[in-house]
Amino acid sequence: MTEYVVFSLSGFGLVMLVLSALWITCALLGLILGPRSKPAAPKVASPPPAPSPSPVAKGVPAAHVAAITAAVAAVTGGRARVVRVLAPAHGTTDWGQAGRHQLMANRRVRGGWAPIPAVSQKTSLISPTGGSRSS
Amino acid sequence: MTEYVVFSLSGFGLVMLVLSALWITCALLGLILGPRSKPAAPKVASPPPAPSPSPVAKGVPAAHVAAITAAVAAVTGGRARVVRVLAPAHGTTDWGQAGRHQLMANRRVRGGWAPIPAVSQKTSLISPTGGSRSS
Amino acid sequence: MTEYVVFSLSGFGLVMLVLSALWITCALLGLILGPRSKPAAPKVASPPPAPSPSPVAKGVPAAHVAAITAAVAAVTGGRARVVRVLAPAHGTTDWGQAGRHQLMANRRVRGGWAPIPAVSQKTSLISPTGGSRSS
Amino acid sequence: MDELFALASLTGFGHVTVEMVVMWFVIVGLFYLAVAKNFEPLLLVPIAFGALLANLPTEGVINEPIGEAAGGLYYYISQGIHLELFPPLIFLGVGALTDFGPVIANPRTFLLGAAAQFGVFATFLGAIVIGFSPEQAGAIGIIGGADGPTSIFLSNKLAPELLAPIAVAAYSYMALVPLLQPPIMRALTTENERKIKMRSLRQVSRLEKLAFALTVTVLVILLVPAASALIGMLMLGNFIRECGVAERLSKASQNELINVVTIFLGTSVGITMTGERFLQIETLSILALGVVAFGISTGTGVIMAKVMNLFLTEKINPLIGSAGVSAVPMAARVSQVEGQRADPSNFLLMHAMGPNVAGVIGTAVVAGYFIAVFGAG
Amino acid sequence: MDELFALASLTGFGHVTVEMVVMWFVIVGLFYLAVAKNFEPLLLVPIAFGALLANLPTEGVINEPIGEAAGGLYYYISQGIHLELFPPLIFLGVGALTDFGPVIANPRTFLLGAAAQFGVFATFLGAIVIGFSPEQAGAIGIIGGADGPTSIFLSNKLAPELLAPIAVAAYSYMALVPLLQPPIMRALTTENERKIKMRSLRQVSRLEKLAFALTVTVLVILLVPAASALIGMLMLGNFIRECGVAERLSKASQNELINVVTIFLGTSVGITMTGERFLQIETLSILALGVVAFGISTGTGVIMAKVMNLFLTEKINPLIGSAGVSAVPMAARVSQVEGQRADPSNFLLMHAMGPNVAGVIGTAVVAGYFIAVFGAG
Amino acid sequence: MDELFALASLTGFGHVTVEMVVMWFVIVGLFYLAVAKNFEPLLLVPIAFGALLANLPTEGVINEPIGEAAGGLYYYISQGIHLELFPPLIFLGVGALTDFGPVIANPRTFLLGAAAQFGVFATFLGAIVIGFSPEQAGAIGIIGGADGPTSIFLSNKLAPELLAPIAVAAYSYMALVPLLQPPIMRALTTENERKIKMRSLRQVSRLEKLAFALTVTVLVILLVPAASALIGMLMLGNFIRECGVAERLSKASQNELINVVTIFLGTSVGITMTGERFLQIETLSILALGVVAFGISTGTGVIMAKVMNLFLTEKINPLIGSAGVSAVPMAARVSQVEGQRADPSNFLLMHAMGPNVAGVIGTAVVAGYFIAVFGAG
Ligand code: NA
Ligand code: NA
Ligand code: NA
Repeated sequence: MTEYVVFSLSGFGLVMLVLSALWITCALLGLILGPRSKPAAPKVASPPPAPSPSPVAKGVPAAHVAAITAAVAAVTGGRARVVRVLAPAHGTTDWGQAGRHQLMANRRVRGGWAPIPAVSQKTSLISPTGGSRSS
Repeated sequence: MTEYVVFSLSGFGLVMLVLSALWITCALLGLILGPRSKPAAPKVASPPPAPSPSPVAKGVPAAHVAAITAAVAAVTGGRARVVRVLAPAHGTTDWGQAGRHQLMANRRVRGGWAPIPAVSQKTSLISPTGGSRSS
Repeated sequence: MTEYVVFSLSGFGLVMLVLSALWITCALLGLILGPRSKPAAPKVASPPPAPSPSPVAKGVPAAHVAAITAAVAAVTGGRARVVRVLAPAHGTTDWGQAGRHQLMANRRVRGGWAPIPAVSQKTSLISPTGGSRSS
Repeated sequence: MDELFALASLTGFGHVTVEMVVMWFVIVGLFYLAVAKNFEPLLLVPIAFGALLANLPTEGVINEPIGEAAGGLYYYISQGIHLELFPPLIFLGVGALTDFGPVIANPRTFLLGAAAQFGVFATFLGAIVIGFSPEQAGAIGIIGGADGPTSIFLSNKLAPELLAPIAVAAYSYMALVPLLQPPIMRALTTENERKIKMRSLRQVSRLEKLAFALTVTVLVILLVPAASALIGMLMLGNFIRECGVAERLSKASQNELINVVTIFLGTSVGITMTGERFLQIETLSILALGVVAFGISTGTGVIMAKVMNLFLTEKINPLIGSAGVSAVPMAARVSQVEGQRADPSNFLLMHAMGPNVAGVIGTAVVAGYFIAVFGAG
Repeated sequence: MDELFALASLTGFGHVTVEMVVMWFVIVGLFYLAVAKNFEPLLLVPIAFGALLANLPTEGVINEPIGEAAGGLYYYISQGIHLELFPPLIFLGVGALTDFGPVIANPRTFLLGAAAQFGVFATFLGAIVIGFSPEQAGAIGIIGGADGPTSIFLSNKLAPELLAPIAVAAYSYMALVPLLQPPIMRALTTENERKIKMRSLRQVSRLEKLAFALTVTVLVILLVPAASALIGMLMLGNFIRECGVAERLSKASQNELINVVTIFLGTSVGITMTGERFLQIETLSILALGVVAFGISTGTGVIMAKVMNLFLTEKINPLIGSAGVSAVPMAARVSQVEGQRADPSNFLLMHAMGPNVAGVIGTAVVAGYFIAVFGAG
Repeated sequence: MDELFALASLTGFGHVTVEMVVMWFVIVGLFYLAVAKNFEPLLLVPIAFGALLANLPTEGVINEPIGEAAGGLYYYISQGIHLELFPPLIFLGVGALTDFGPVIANPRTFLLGAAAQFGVFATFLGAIVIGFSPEQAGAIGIIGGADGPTSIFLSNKLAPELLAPIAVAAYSYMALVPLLQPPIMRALTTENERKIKMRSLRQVSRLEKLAFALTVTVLVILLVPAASALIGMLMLGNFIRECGVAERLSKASQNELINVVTIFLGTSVGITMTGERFLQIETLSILALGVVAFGISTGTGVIMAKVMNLFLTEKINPLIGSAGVSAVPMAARVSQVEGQRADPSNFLLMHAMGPNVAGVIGTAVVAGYFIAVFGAG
């Protein structure tokens, strides 16, 4: 029995060792490849994608706009523009949001060595009013 | 030769037996799990999905609206709303319709133990007129 | 060494022979199955799909309209109509266009023995103005 | 000059046989039916292309491995037929694509799906009379079930030498359903019978559909164990479809899996269509017997409906009996069209889907019966 | 009469055993958990259906090939388990679906993922005490890692006779995470600890993610070579995902490949669930040990976070420690829910994803350790 | 202490060799080319990752099966290369992705696709002179055809020991086409020649495209039977694409099938890139010969266009001749860019697609010739 205890402790030590090695390596990677300066003020966590109160996209989270825009862009080759997405401004639980964000993260298209660019809300707005765009 | 005739009749008997057994089992299943009361009046058959003469969706069958709505919902995570699908109110043969219904039946998303809920036509209307929506 | 030179020349001859055979066969196929009359005047090459200066679809190449229309048609079973696709009339390099055209060529749906029909621009227009459609 | 001669000997012209050239015309005919006439193109296009490869002096396509050298591509791919993998996998996709709701809502139509198997046995007897072996006769008869994967499965097991003509007959006749069935249906029914309206089907709950899938699996495997692979996979696909919590798997079954397997299945069938095998008087017999099988199955389906009407208060329109031969969903559409021809306000489509999907199960049961009796021997 | 008797002997009723009938109820229970309770349905539905086929008198589904005759469909498909192909292929898809950003942004959480493996070893010892062989004990312990493919991979290698109960336990308990973990988490933490807010994670560049994938591959393979297949495929999938220039391959890994393999993997696991094997006292022991493993792993993850807080200036909310058992992403969601229960303005989800994905690597390392020690012997 | 020593002996550090470490740098270079420079990433990413696994002390990834114990994952997956399954399957997808319209509309461009194979033979002779065996020389020469799957197919057949460097060279140089070709094209043409405008291509009907697919299949297999597998699958894919009645199968070929096979093909190629094999002077020779092959092929394509212009009334812009090396569609784009550099109103893209796709057929023919002569011996 003692041998199995020793074996188990060795094994657990190995796991701790391997994952500690990964911790250290990741920390080093972060120093070399990560953002130059550490974020100045330790901001307290806020809901991850934080749908900023944009004046026009009320009720339609930016990430959804991004998804729709991306879908349209995929079809039109980047030429057409989504001008309107209408949605009731109701709320959902964070559960659903988390799940969907995760799903969308899997779909995102990337380019270049830079970090994933946040989809600019300005280039792909979705105004709830019909005539505003042509003005 | 006689043996082959006997063999064939046995075989046909087996098929009749097996499928009769399925008939009986299905009937029992229907009694146990099916709708509580038998439909009151034996309604005469009408075209399966019966696009009811909704005031607004003229020319756009409800099932298509459902499909479009589902597609939009899949992208937007249920937040956005389809407000307009324009279609000429022409007719097609039932052939095409049947085929498409069948196809769509394969795509339908379900939830809960309940029967497939009919897509509410109210939440996803498609008006044939351009300006009516903003009013 | 000579044998390898002979071998190489034989091989190159074989390739020339096989592809010449294909040339001749294709030419014959073209005579039998191709368009009846040779194109009258030897037109000088112009950009392949030549987005004709349609009055309404400015900035939205016809092929993109076709793609969007096809996508909508696939969902709606051919009943709904795309009435508007808005796009800024900016230019891109021909590189991108070529790539996208190629991609879309892979997606095109065909019917009948006839050559691929050009998507009619009239049935699927995309006007850049909001109110014009209902007029 | 020697070089030229050596070059020429490398070409395949020396291996072209008369049979091959004849087959080229057969193949062009198949392509024509598939592409221009839209005869089950998803299967006939790969079959015909496979047949083209089988009737050219290819190297590295069909040959068996010798020692260390690899075999041809289709030596490996067609193991999916020899090892009986492709037909059950196709059935997995078919199950995920099929809604058994109509037969659950109106389970009496199971009898129609059963009756339409009579043609299989009649043709079996006919093939015996003509001189085919019992194994071959069974594989030929099953054409009358109008079920491609089942035909391929059974014929690979009982009479692999007839695989190609049986597959071609099965898929061609499935495409011919709109031509073959109506005359028989009209001959066996009266105007009044064709005008019978049936009350619309009740809704079927998800729970019922799931219970159905499990029940069919259990019952059929208990009664006809040799049908296990086909019925098991059919119902696995259907359960995945109907459970509503495995959408990913359902889509994979309905699309990627069935499409890729269809390409491989079709070309593997075609690759067996060599001239020596296909250009036989047997092939003509099989094609003839196949039509007979289809015809009888159509007829017995209709007759069974009429017989049932003798006992039922709520009458069945006998036009839906013919849909028991499966050929989903074409046979059901034929019922619909014929029904509307008699009375434009009559909608039989969903009713006909009942015997239609029941016929798939019926044919699998028959295949199991043949395998149980002849497969072991 | 003889005919009738012959017919009856063709049916499978004679081969139904008591064990089979008992298993039918077990299977209905599994279907209920999967479909009505949404317990990991993507795996449990195929497992339960495979178990159904295993507990019916099928022919041509499971049997081995005899001479020229082909084996059953699942004889061939389940080679994907025996030859250890399916779990690494699933890991390819998992890698393409996983964003390792959270653990890269906060690599301290690697320690939480490591600590949560303690339950594996504790359960290993428990299983030894109960009387399982060391190989079996290792395969049982790994249930505590909450990683389905890894459990299947290890158990096929060390204790194939226990594959079915281990897989069922692994997937069932993964689904039970929202019930099993919260009481333990609350018991081990104070109200104040649960209210700790963590600063939001920094952005991680693509280059970092790619370097991470390669680093993990190299380091883990160097340290634990026996984990190569799992970690290699996991990181191949992740590199394809993150490189941004192989979108086609990323989508294929995330969808077609993983979905089709999941169907085959699940049914192949189910097919081993015969009554004789499953209806053993051992199965109950395994289910019991599995719960213990889950519980201990949850606890040690939380405790490790508390220990780390003794040394760190920037405190960790110990609720994210429990996410180290993997069960991606459910365990992370449990952390989020428990965090909000203590303070509705606290968002722990992304922080908990760190130990969550670290736990996947941790469990693969443990599996490699067991294989290295017991796999050769 | 003993325990620690035992633990250390379980790690893989003891098996790291100098060659492995050198290869890590090579691999980082490949990843850089693939991801940052976008060099054929769909192939180079899997190849490089496979190479990484090959140059780590893995267990259970590459090893052969021993007795009952399963082999490593890639022992099984790479059978798809050894048994010559993957390249034809890739060609099935390539056929479904390729529009042969341009070469059908202007079949004279077949000659350009043929001429661009000259580099293959020139390089073959060069490799013989350097000291490679004829089999190896053929496999090296084919790099000049700029066709990845064909290169892999041929090299597996004639010189499997050179598979990795040949595949790497083939895919790297395909990506380098925009750098390698323009200087040669400009050196061999006059300003006036580069300004030649060609009249726009006529429309090609569906029937023509179908007849073309069948004709190419029949003619090429008759003339070069050893090219059957590649040409057969290429044209099967193309027929499925163009027939318009098998959209399901076309999409499956263009997406799921080719994507999944590409992952497996790439990693299987990479897995052969062990340090001992790759870090040879031969590899440098192959890389050098590959550039030469590309250059000569580019040149002979251009020259053939100039030769044809001596006889034709309707002149060909010689810039499209270089597109005969395939590398679809990059070489055609280079022609387009160079044409516009001479005259911005000149659009050569679709014209260059003619020799481009003809070059695919041409290279397959050359591969067949090599196989016919050396494959049997
Ligand atoms: Na049938
Ligand atoms: Na874990
Ligand atoms: Na080429």
